[in-house]
Amino acid sequence: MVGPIYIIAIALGLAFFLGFFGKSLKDVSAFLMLAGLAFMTFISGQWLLAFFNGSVTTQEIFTAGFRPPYSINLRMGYEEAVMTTMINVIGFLGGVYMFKRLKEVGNSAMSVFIVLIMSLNVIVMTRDLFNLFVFVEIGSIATAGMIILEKNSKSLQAGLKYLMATGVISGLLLIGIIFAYYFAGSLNIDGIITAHVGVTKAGAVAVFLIIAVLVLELKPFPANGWGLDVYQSAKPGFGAIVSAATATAGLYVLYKVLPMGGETWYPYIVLIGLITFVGSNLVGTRQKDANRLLGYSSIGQIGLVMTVIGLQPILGSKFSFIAFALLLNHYLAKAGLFWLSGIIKKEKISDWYVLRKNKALLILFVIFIFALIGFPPFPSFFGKYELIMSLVSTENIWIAVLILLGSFAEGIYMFKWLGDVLKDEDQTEESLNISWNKFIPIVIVGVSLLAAGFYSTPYVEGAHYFYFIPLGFIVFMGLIDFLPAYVKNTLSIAGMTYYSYIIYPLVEGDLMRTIFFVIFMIGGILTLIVGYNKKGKREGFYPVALMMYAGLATILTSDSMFGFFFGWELMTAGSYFLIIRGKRSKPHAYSYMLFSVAGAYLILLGFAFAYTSAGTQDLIALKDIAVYTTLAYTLLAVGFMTKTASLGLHIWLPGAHGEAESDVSPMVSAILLKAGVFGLMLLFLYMGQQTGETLLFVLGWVGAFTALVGNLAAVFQEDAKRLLAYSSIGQLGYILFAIAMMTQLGWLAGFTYVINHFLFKAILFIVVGGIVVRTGTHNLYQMGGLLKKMPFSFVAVLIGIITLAGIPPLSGFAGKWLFYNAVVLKGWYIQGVIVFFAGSIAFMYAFKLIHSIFLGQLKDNHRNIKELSPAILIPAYILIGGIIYFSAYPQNVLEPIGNMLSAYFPATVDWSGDGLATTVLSYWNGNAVLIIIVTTFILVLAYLKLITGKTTKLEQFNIAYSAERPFRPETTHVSYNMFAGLNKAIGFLIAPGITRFWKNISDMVLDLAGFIRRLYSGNGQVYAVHIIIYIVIFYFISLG
Amino acid sequence: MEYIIITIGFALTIFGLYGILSQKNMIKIIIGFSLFTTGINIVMVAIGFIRGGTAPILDEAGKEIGKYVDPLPQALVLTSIVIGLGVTALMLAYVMKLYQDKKSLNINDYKDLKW
Amino acid sequence: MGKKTMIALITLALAFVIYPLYQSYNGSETLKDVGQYYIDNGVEETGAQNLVTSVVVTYRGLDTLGEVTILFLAASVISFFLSFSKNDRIKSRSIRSVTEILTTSTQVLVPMIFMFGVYIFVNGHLTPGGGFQGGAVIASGIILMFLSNPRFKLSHKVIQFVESTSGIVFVLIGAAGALMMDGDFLSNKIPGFGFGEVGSIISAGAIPVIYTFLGLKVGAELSNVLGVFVESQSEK
Amino acid sequence: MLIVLASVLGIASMVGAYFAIHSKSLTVAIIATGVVSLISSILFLLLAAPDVAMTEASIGSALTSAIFFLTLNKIRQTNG
Repeated sequence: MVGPIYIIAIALGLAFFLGFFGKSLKDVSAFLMLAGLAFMTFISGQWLLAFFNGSVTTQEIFTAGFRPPYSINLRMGYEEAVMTTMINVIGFLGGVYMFKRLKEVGNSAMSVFIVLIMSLNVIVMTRDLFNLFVFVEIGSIATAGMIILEKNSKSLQAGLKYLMATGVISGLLLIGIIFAYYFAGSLNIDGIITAHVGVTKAGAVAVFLIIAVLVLELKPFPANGWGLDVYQSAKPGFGAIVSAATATAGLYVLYKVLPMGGETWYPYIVLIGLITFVGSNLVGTRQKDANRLLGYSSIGQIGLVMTVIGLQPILGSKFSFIAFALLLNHYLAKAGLFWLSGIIKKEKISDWYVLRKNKALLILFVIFIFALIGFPPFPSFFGKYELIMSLVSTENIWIAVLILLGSFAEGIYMFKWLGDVLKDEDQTEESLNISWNKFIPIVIVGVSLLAAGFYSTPYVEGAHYFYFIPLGFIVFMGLIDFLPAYVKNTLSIAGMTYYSYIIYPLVEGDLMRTIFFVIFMIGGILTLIVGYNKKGKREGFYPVALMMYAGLATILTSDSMFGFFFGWELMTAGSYFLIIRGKRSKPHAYSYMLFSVAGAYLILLGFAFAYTSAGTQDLIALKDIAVYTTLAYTLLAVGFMTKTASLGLHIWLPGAHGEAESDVSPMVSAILLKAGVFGLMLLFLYMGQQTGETLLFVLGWVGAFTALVGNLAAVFQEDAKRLLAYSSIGQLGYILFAIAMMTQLGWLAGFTYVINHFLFKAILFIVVGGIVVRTGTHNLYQMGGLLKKMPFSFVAVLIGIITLAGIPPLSGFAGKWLFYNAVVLKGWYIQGVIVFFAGSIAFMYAFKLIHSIFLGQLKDNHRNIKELSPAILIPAYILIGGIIYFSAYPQNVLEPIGNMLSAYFPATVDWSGDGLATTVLSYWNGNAVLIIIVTTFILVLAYLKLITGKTTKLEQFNIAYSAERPFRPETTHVSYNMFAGLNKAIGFLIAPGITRFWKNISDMVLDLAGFIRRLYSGNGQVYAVHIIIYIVIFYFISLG
Repeated sequence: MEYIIITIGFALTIFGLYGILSQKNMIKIIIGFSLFTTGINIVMVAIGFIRGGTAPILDEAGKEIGKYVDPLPQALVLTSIVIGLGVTALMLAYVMKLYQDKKSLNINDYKDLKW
Repeated sequence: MGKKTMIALITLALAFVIYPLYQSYNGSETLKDVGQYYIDNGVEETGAQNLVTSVVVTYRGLDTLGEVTILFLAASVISFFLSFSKNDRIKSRSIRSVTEILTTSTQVLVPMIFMFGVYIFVNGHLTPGGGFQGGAVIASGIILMFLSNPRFKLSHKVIQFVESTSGIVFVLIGAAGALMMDGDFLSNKIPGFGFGEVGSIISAGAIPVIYTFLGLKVGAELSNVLGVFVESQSEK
Repeated sequence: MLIVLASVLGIASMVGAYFAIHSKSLTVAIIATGVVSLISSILFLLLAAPDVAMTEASIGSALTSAIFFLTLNKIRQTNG
């Protein structure tokens, strides 16, 4: 084993040695630099490996051969091995990345770089305070030097500000150190810890100065303007080093010296970390410059790790995993993003769309963003999950809430950025110039992130490697993305079928899960069939679609809160990418994501409370929660309602579903929304009995109003797909209302609605989506008369809207029948009336839909239109088969459900007759109704056919007034503003008040961010003043 | 005596800090840093002082007195002085280069990076 | 309230924060453990009678290595500025008239100054002074040469060579300790360097050697920094 | 005796520091800084720290002032 001391010897020897080399030998010296960095990595890596195997114990390195405190000692333990390896790896990769630039500037630049990395190693290893000071200074000077690798005035200014700030800071550090020596008689950190200098006032001040300075080195918000300038103006290649390596060392030092002050200091570190995490991310929301934004994000993430360090006494045995997961995640993701920035070479984040020129880099970018926000399967997901669980279960609820707030703020700008990258108008032809030395480090950190996520699994209760199986398949699909669409479609269907087969045993015994299994998996396969309609390669579609289904499958099969949440986030990520594929989807996908992230955090909090009360991660534990019942229930309910788009939380849905691709709309509408319903049902079923009636009552009202507003908005839509989207909101309102009644009948109605909505919304979106593509317009008034051109589509839509409107004989009526029985039995009359009214409105848009598309006059440009392709019609007709079966034999489905429900609710429906359902109020026979109605219908049709000869056939004609075309031709179309009267009467109900509400909130946040960031005046001296003020305030809070 | 000297040290430190924070001329700011570090160095040496002690050189003259001051803070201050020179030189180089850019020594003129 | 008043108040607030430190200082009659240890064992363990030197070079040798590195870094970074724009580096500096006296006296003085510098670091383990002070003295000799002879140009190659060599020797001596003395980096008990008789020039193990190279290195680095500052004096 | 000397030096260094910060002329300010540094090296001698005193005098006072002046000189040239 090579001793860690050789890290210093090699680096310094090499740095001095490079001085011998003239300009002609730059290649040799650059090679030597890389070799040196590689050797340093090797040294720390072999120690890490040895510690990992347990073959060595912590080593103390005594310099000069004397014991501490008489001489300086370094320590190489497991933690130090991890940290130095991290630093050296990023140093080596950074060296590779900046290879050309360093060579250009010359040997001295290489020396400075290698010395910087070495100094960070020593900072981690040293146990001597003054030695720490010396190497911190080395780090500062080297950093100030590396800033000006970017040769412009801005970087010079940043360099000076940085030197000023660190100058003030290190002066104060020196005062702290010398007085620590004065009181403890030692410069050794361990010696000072055992001396307990903090017991006297003056000793406490000395320790305070040291801790405050080390905190300031980590650039806490808001005394960090100088740090931000460094991030913004330095070469991105170097920004990665500052963000990843320097921060790692700084955090470790803080962790190392904190025990000097004793337990009392930890809460203050938590406070500082939280302020930094929330504040920095908040201000970041206003940032347009990519590197500065990364700076804000870096500081935020460092603040988060700082918080965790402060939480060490609270987190106990989980501390190491959480801190390391979050640190590693930041380290890899931020280095990757900075390096990407060096390739993109665009200042504005809105100009990053050039990233789309290179698929691999685009995917890496996405990985980094999702890792930073904490999505699965990245380490931060595991870390944050454990963190929130531990915080809530130790009653540190506000810390958990603030951490989630900060994460959300980070999401605001990260997803904005992601949206810009994925969708922004491509304005240039320029291609990306990528050299291998820049590309490979980014790939390495990206892959490491995935691997790190995978290896986080055993550290979290409830996590299984099983969850990674579909992810592996997704990666495979991503690798074969160059194949034509139909091949990938077939593979996807095969993969999904096989996976469904694997997981079926897991859901088999549970009827509710089985129903959702059918919706998610069978429905998923059916909607995938529609994909055969698409030509070309359809790049990027299959991995994300499968990601959504993988998430849904995980939700279904998991029996732990962790698994559920894992699946939930996976599904959210997949659906986000699906939605953003639509042409005009950017803003809608953005708001979908923000609502989803917020919802997910509520769910996480809810689970955390449940976990606190139940003491286990098992989902089933929700059933008997003693404390926090209402709180957990409410959080979970609201969280799930973001996905079901309940009133107030619905504003993302119309755009997201309406603008999505033609086969994505059915996926997200018919299937994805049911994930929220599944969550709600699970919640209500497990916890509904324990919580008070009031909450259910409120939820019932929310459901009723959601139904009303959704349906009403649908009526006034001119856009066919938006109409269907609003209709989904309304339908999900019914479902919420039905299950909130918490009676057997209500739940039966709810299940019926779930099944129906899945069936008919899938049909409608599949077919209408196909028609929208065929006609080339979303607008209903630009369609018409397609009946003869597309008869099969017409029948499909007809059956769809019959079910939707709840008209006999189809199963929609069954839902209604159960529903009204349930309402009457429950006694929720007023709400019932509202829902009833909403139901009648549904007739109106159903009529508008089918009338505008299929009836009336055929448009000139549609004369040669063809029927939809079989790839669309076959799945639609399979679903129609489902409707017919469910309409004819509802008891086959509903009776088992009723039986299952009777375990939870008193039975109110009797299934004794053959196909006859009886309640105390009335009875209903699905088969009979179907047979009677169909017979009648056929009779009427036959009669009409008989009298057809007597009708007059009219020729088509154009609309013209006095030989003029109307100014806006669409205004004369019957379906344009079809229900103007209704709009006049009750249209105010759907005035965009809720949209305005959310917009006001977001404006307020942005204004606040804009106000706070005025602190960063750009003046280096002001930043120095900030530092002093920060220290003074910190002093008064902690010791004053 | 050492009380007076440590007072001078603290006073210089605070005075230097005031200079750093209040002066607009960048050269003056660096002068402030110079005073700041000088003050800290004085404090450090004063910490190691022992009443009646002599320099920690154990030659014949020193052995006669037999009471020495602490060599450790002195060693630290040596390091600190040299570091101070390095930082000062670096800052001045920055200022020189910035001056070529904008022909101003006023720190308020260098606010291109903000928010 | 003016801006300056506010800054004065903020500075005073900081003074208030560190006031307890000042207040707690009550002189010392006795040494700290560590200081006492150096007094008691320093001469025996390192062979140097100047204990500041033994602390600087041996006990806290790693700090000193870091300190040299800082000077090295400062010199390197400042030399970046020269590569900033090539035109900056003007071949000749402004030629001012230099008095005869200065020129002549420099010719006499500079070698003496250099000798003095060398004397200081060679005797670092015996008398006050050492590598840093000696190096600084040498650098001041260089300044004098710049002042007296406007055409004087520092040979960067020589400076680089001296700096690199002495730096590497320092590191190698340190590493030699680590290799031979059971992992004790920067130990001064390296075979071949006897402790000799305390008080004589050839004593204290590797300390005089280290201090000599340290002095050379510091002298070279400081000269380098000065050289960059002087050479960037351009006529515009 | 030493107390009187220390006090006088203290007052002198305060005056020097005042000039260093408040003087209109940069030249005066730099010289004042050098003076403060020299005074501090005398204080180091008083504190029985000859090594530090030598270092402060040669590096803190002489070399630092030299670099300040070189910078000032350069700035004046750039100006002219």
